[in-house]
Amino acid sequence: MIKQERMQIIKQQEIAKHIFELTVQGELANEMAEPGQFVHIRVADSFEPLLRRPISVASIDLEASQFTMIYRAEGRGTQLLAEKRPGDTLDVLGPLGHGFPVEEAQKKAYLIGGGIGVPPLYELAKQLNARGIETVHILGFESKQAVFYEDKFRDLGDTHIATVDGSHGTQGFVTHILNELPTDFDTYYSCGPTAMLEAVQWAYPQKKGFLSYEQRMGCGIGACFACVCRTTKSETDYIKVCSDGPVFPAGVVIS
Amino acid sequence: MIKQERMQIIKQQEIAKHIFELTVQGELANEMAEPGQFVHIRVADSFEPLLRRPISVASIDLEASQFTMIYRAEGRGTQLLAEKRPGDTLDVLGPLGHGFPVEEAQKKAYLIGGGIGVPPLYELAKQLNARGIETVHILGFESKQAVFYEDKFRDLGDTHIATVDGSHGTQGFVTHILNELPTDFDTYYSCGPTAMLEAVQWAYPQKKGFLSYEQRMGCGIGACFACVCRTTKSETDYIKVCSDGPVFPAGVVIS
Amino acid sequence: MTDLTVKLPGLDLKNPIMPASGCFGFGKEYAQLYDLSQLGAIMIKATTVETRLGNPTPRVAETASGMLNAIGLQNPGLEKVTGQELPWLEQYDVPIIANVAGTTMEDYVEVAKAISQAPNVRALEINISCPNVKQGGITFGTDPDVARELTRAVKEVSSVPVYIKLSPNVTNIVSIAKAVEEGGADGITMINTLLGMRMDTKTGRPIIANITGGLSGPAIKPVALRMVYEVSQHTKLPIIGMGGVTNVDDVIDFLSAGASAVAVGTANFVNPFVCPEIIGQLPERLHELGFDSVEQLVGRSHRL
Amino acid sequence: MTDLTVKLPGLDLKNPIMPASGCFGFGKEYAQLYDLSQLGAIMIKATTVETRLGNPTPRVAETASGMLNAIGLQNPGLEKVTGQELPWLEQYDVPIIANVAGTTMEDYVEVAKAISQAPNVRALEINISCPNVKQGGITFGTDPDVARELTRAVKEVSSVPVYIKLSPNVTNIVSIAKAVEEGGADGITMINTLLGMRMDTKTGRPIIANITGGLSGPAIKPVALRMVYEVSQHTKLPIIGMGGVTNVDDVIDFLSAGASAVAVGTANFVNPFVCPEIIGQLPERLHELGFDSVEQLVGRSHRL
Ligand SMILES: Cc1cc2nc3c(=O)[nH]c(=O)nc-3n(C[C@H](O)[C@H](O)[C@H](O)COP(=O)(O)OP(=O)(O)OC[C@H]3O[C@@H](n4cnc5c(N)ncnc54)[C@H](O)[C@@H]3O)c2cc1C
Ligand SMILES: Cc1cc2nc3c(=O)[nH]c(=O)nc-3n(C[C@H](O)[C@H](O)[C@H](O)COP(=O)(O)OP(=O)(O)OC[C@H]3O[C@@H](n4cnc5c(N)ncnc54)[C@H](O)[C@@H]3O)c2cc1C
Ligand SMILES: Cc1cc2nc3c(=O)[nH]c(=O)nc-3n(C[C@H](O)[C@H](O)[C@H](O)COP(=O)(O)O)c2cc1C
Ligand SMILES: Cc1cc2nc3c(=O)[nH]c(=O)nc-3n(C[C@H](O)[C@H](O)[C@H](O)COP(=O)(O)O)c2cc1C
Ligand code: FES
Ligand code: FES
Repeated sequence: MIKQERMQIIKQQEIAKHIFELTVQGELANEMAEPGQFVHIRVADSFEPLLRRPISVASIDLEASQFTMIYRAEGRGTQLLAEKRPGDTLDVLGPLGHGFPVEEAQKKAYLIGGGIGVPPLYELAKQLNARGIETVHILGFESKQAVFYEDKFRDLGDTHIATVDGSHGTQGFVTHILNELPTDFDTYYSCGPTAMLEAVQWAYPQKKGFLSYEQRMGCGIGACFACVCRTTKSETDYIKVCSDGPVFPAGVVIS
Repeated sequence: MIKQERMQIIKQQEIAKHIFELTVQGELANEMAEPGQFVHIRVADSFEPLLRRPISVASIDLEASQFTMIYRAEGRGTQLLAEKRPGDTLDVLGPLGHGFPVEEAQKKAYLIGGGIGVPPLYELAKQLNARGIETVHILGFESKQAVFYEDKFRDLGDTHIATVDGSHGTQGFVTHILNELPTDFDTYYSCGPTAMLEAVQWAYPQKKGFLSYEQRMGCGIGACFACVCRTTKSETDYIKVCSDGPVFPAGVVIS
Repeated sequence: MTDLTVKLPGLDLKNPIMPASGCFGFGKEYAQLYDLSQLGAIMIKATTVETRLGNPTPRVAETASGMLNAIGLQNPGLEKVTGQELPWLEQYDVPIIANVAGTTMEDYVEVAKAISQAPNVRALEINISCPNVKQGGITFGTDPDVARELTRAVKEVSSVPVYIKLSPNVTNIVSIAKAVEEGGADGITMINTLLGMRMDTKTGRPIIANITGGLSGPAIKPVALRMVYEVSQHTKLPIIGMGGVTNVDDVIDFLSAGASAVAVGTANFVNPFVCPEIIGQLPERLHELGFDSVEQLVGRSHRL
Repeated sequence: MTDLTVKLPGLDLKNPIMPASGCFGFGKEYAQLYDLSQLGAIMIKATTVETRLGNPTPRVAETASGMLNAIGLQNPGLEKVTGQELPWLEQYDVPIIANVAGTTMEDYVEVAKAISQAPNVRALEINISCPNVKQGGITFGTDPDVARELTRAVKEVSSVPVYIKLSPNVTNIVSIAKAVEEGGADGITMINTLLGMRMDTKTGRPIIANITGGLSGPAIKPVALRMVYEVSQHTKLPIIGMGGVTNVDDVIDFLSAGASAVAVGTANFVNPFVCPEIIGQLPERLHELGFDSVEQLVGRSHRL
């Protein structure tokens, strides 16, 4: 069920350049189910900034009623978020949307992420591993300074890193790594910039894939029609990223 | 000279109901001269609230480059101000305006204050005492819970308290106390609600008096013509509370 | 007991609070969060004759204390709205105000005629003020003669009272209000959004794909309040006021300015529980201010 | 080297930044804080024939990301402005744009004629858009024919180029802009404030003694930007843009939308050093965005 709650901030730290890891606690965490869902955060009690910010859930700890997000402090809203400290409260609405279907993977899955699209793949990798699925992680970042969670992903499976400037791992994009890897997986999951999602879909037209999309949002719950994408399923309808997605099967979204 | 500075907050505490005492440090403090001047404070980096808030200087500590303000957390801006903690910085513009002329008192002065008009009288009392002037303090508050600085004023001279509900001191307004007191002073200084300033002027038409006024402000430095009052000095002109005042000799302001 | 009820043409409201059109879809999403029967009414998303896809994305952009939107009247079309959305809403004990939009006068008439027959639709809100479509919309709301004509035409076919939604993007809002009064309108809703724009500073490109969008949220409250104050002085029509309402004090201000009821738009995105929260706070706030009923407060500013 | 200079009719600007009229008095107060010669220009407070006392107080009220003002054109009158204020400003190496206001067309003509002869006045800004006076002001700015006439009359007597300051409180700002272009204007300044209102929630009374006031500050930036974008597409006149500018990126946005220079109003009250700060940051920001000069940026959004 969707809740709105003033959650307690448990931990906030910068884990890479401008990248923050934020853990919050509260009843809302108990509602979390699928990896790839997101929450809608009000970063200030002020009307400026006015709108909530959508941030994915990076890992869930049901026992402690906590979950963790990872975000880049870039614009005004995320910068204000980065100023919060343990003990402060945070106005969170969630969990929202439909996440990655873990039950779709058979044996081996590729998890392909770019930049701030990487975080939701971590909870996904945990849940897939818990179901006995082998996961391979192909993660792209701007540069070495922007890399995060490399070791955590390694603990869960094979992990390949690409950086645009070549300062760490393979130089280039995740697609450069994908070209070198076998195609012995049954399912892929991906989250990152739209251009990356497109490239990944092109690379594996025969595979079952699930992709997480981004759009600017108003309500975050499906009521305002801000976050729509055209879809291959209908000429006369849109799908909404916030409530129909953000995760869609490959081939559904026209971007 | 007027400065704009991000001052360091040294101390912030609630000293009476909704009444806060706030001490800040920085070079701007060294520019302070007259009691009764004020500073213009930006309470948030956000545009909401947008405008600065005028607050009087309650005491100055030149040696430590500090000054103290006392304010009531009432509206949105002052409530945000009350959330600030030692170590935070505060955007202060000041010192602004013309304060109480201490050199005008001869031997004995009455200092008459109401509510949040009381604070500037404290620095005034200190400076008058330093010049060997005897000061008598007549201070009005809503109720016992709202009383502050009573002991500090007592240390500097005779102090009389009135509360509207009679829960402390004389029941009623400062004027009830004034009626009982001798008129053996040469100068009076007053700050508080406009109705109180009017009553005080009526009570002592023969005495030299100085009154501190309030108006809603824009710029705080005399450029926007927001804070004007009609004056007995001219039919074709206004005086500005922010830059010509906030302190004016008795009889000058038409309120 | 504080009396929150409000009686308006066609509308017997439990309380004066309702979500504004376009900010609440057709109710389904918010129904996951609270019982819609608590609401005074619901203004549903604009309905047009045909299914509308609306504008390309991005459709929203944030501004200081506000937001721009250019949804472009996306909606499933008259048939689905009367066949699916409205029947679904019948499970709630709440009057529906149907927002009607179109490109031609005939469009408006067709939608108004059909949708006003739905059992839970108690009033129409004629959207002559949508700034985000190339044709129709705002053009009907900026010329008094056109507005009068359209009101007449819609009024003729509608089986429920007709409220006209005014655009703030005009020189003289009173003249438009008077024109729709002459045209036979039963009430006015106001204001729709102010036309605005935001750039991506890095590229210089407008952020909204439609280039301009409608400005809503707290930023526009002063403009909305001023217009409600003016219009309520110069027409006898009841007004449902809106524009930047986020809390119970904003509601008090709109009622004081002359609105009989108040709609909440953008604030639903910031706090999805804002409508029931305000409804819950109203009795105490009215009491504090010395009023026993909402109706006592209406137009208070004019009587001072 | 980044070139900040801007050439406009009558104005050879060091840089495109200037304080907006009414937010900077006649410069004396801000001269205590920094050297006014740094500024691109100064738009002085509106001047009328006679001394004006303006409106009663309160004259300002805060709103979400904005403020209302109803100063009511308080000013010392033509004689004192030309006799005292302008000569005082001569000590600074900065062009003055004199803001001209009045109640009748004759008033405007009289002030324009006299004030345009002051040696440091390089251009006039004709305020046909002040919302805070009962007569004159905005009435001249909402009717294209009246605006055209007034422009002609002022243009005839003025010995410096004439800029007309447009009101945003109109249905069609382009038609007003075109009218003043036909009337012979040399440029446009825009926008003045949006008409708004705020209540004291406790009492229901309007806070501003004048009841309504002009809304300015960040809240109105989206409206201002949209209007500059529209007008710059439909007239050839250079535009000095304003409305909610608080930082260097806001300046970039206005230039992109089609303004040739930018005025800063309300932001001076929030940060009295805002103008020199923006001027200091402009070269680096232009460089980051890949521009060598301010002029390259003007109208960038139209060329994408
Ligand atoms: C479903 C979903 C999940 C996301 N998960 C994450 C995450 O886990 N970590 C992370 O760092 N980022 C994530 N993002 C992107 C994140 O929402 C934006 O970076 C953030 O909203 C930018 O806000 P800002 O205040 O920094 O920028 P500003 O430029 O101040 O934002 C202005 C407005 O634009 C919107 N906006 C700007 N960029 C984006 C964007 N890329 N996507 C959607 N809206 C945007 C903002 O929400 C706001 O309304 C996610 C986005 C979506 C849609
Ligand atoms: C010269 C001067 C000195 C002052 N000194 C003190 C002091 O030492 N301690 C103290 O507690 N208060 C003082 N005040 C009053 C104080 O400025 C207001 O209480 C404060 O601005 C209210 O802000 P808010 O955010 O709480 O209220 P809000 O209602 O949010 O304020 C909204 C707007 O109205 C203005 N405003 C509201 N009330 C007043 C007021 N009484 N006077 C001027 N502007 C107002 C605010 O500045 C703001 O622009 C002084 C006022 C002036 C003019
Ligand atoms: C995302 C969005 C969509 C809207 N869609 C409609 C609409 O379909 N029909 C309509 O009449 N008004 C529409 N509006 C305008 C609102 O109903 C309301 O008039 C306006 O937003 C001002 O109120 P607010 O400031 O509370 O949002 C829309 C507003 C927003 C923000
Ligand atoms: C207090 C105040 C006084 C103003 N006085 C004038 C004036 O005398 N003449 C004028 O043309 N505009 C006047 N304006 C309007 C500004 O010049 C400017 O057009 C408007 O405030 C929008 O810019 P901003 O949002 O940067 O303030 C005034 C604005 C304010 C806030
Ligand atoms: S954000 Fe409102 S529908 Fe998706
Ligand atoms: S506040 Fe601007 S002149 Fe006093």
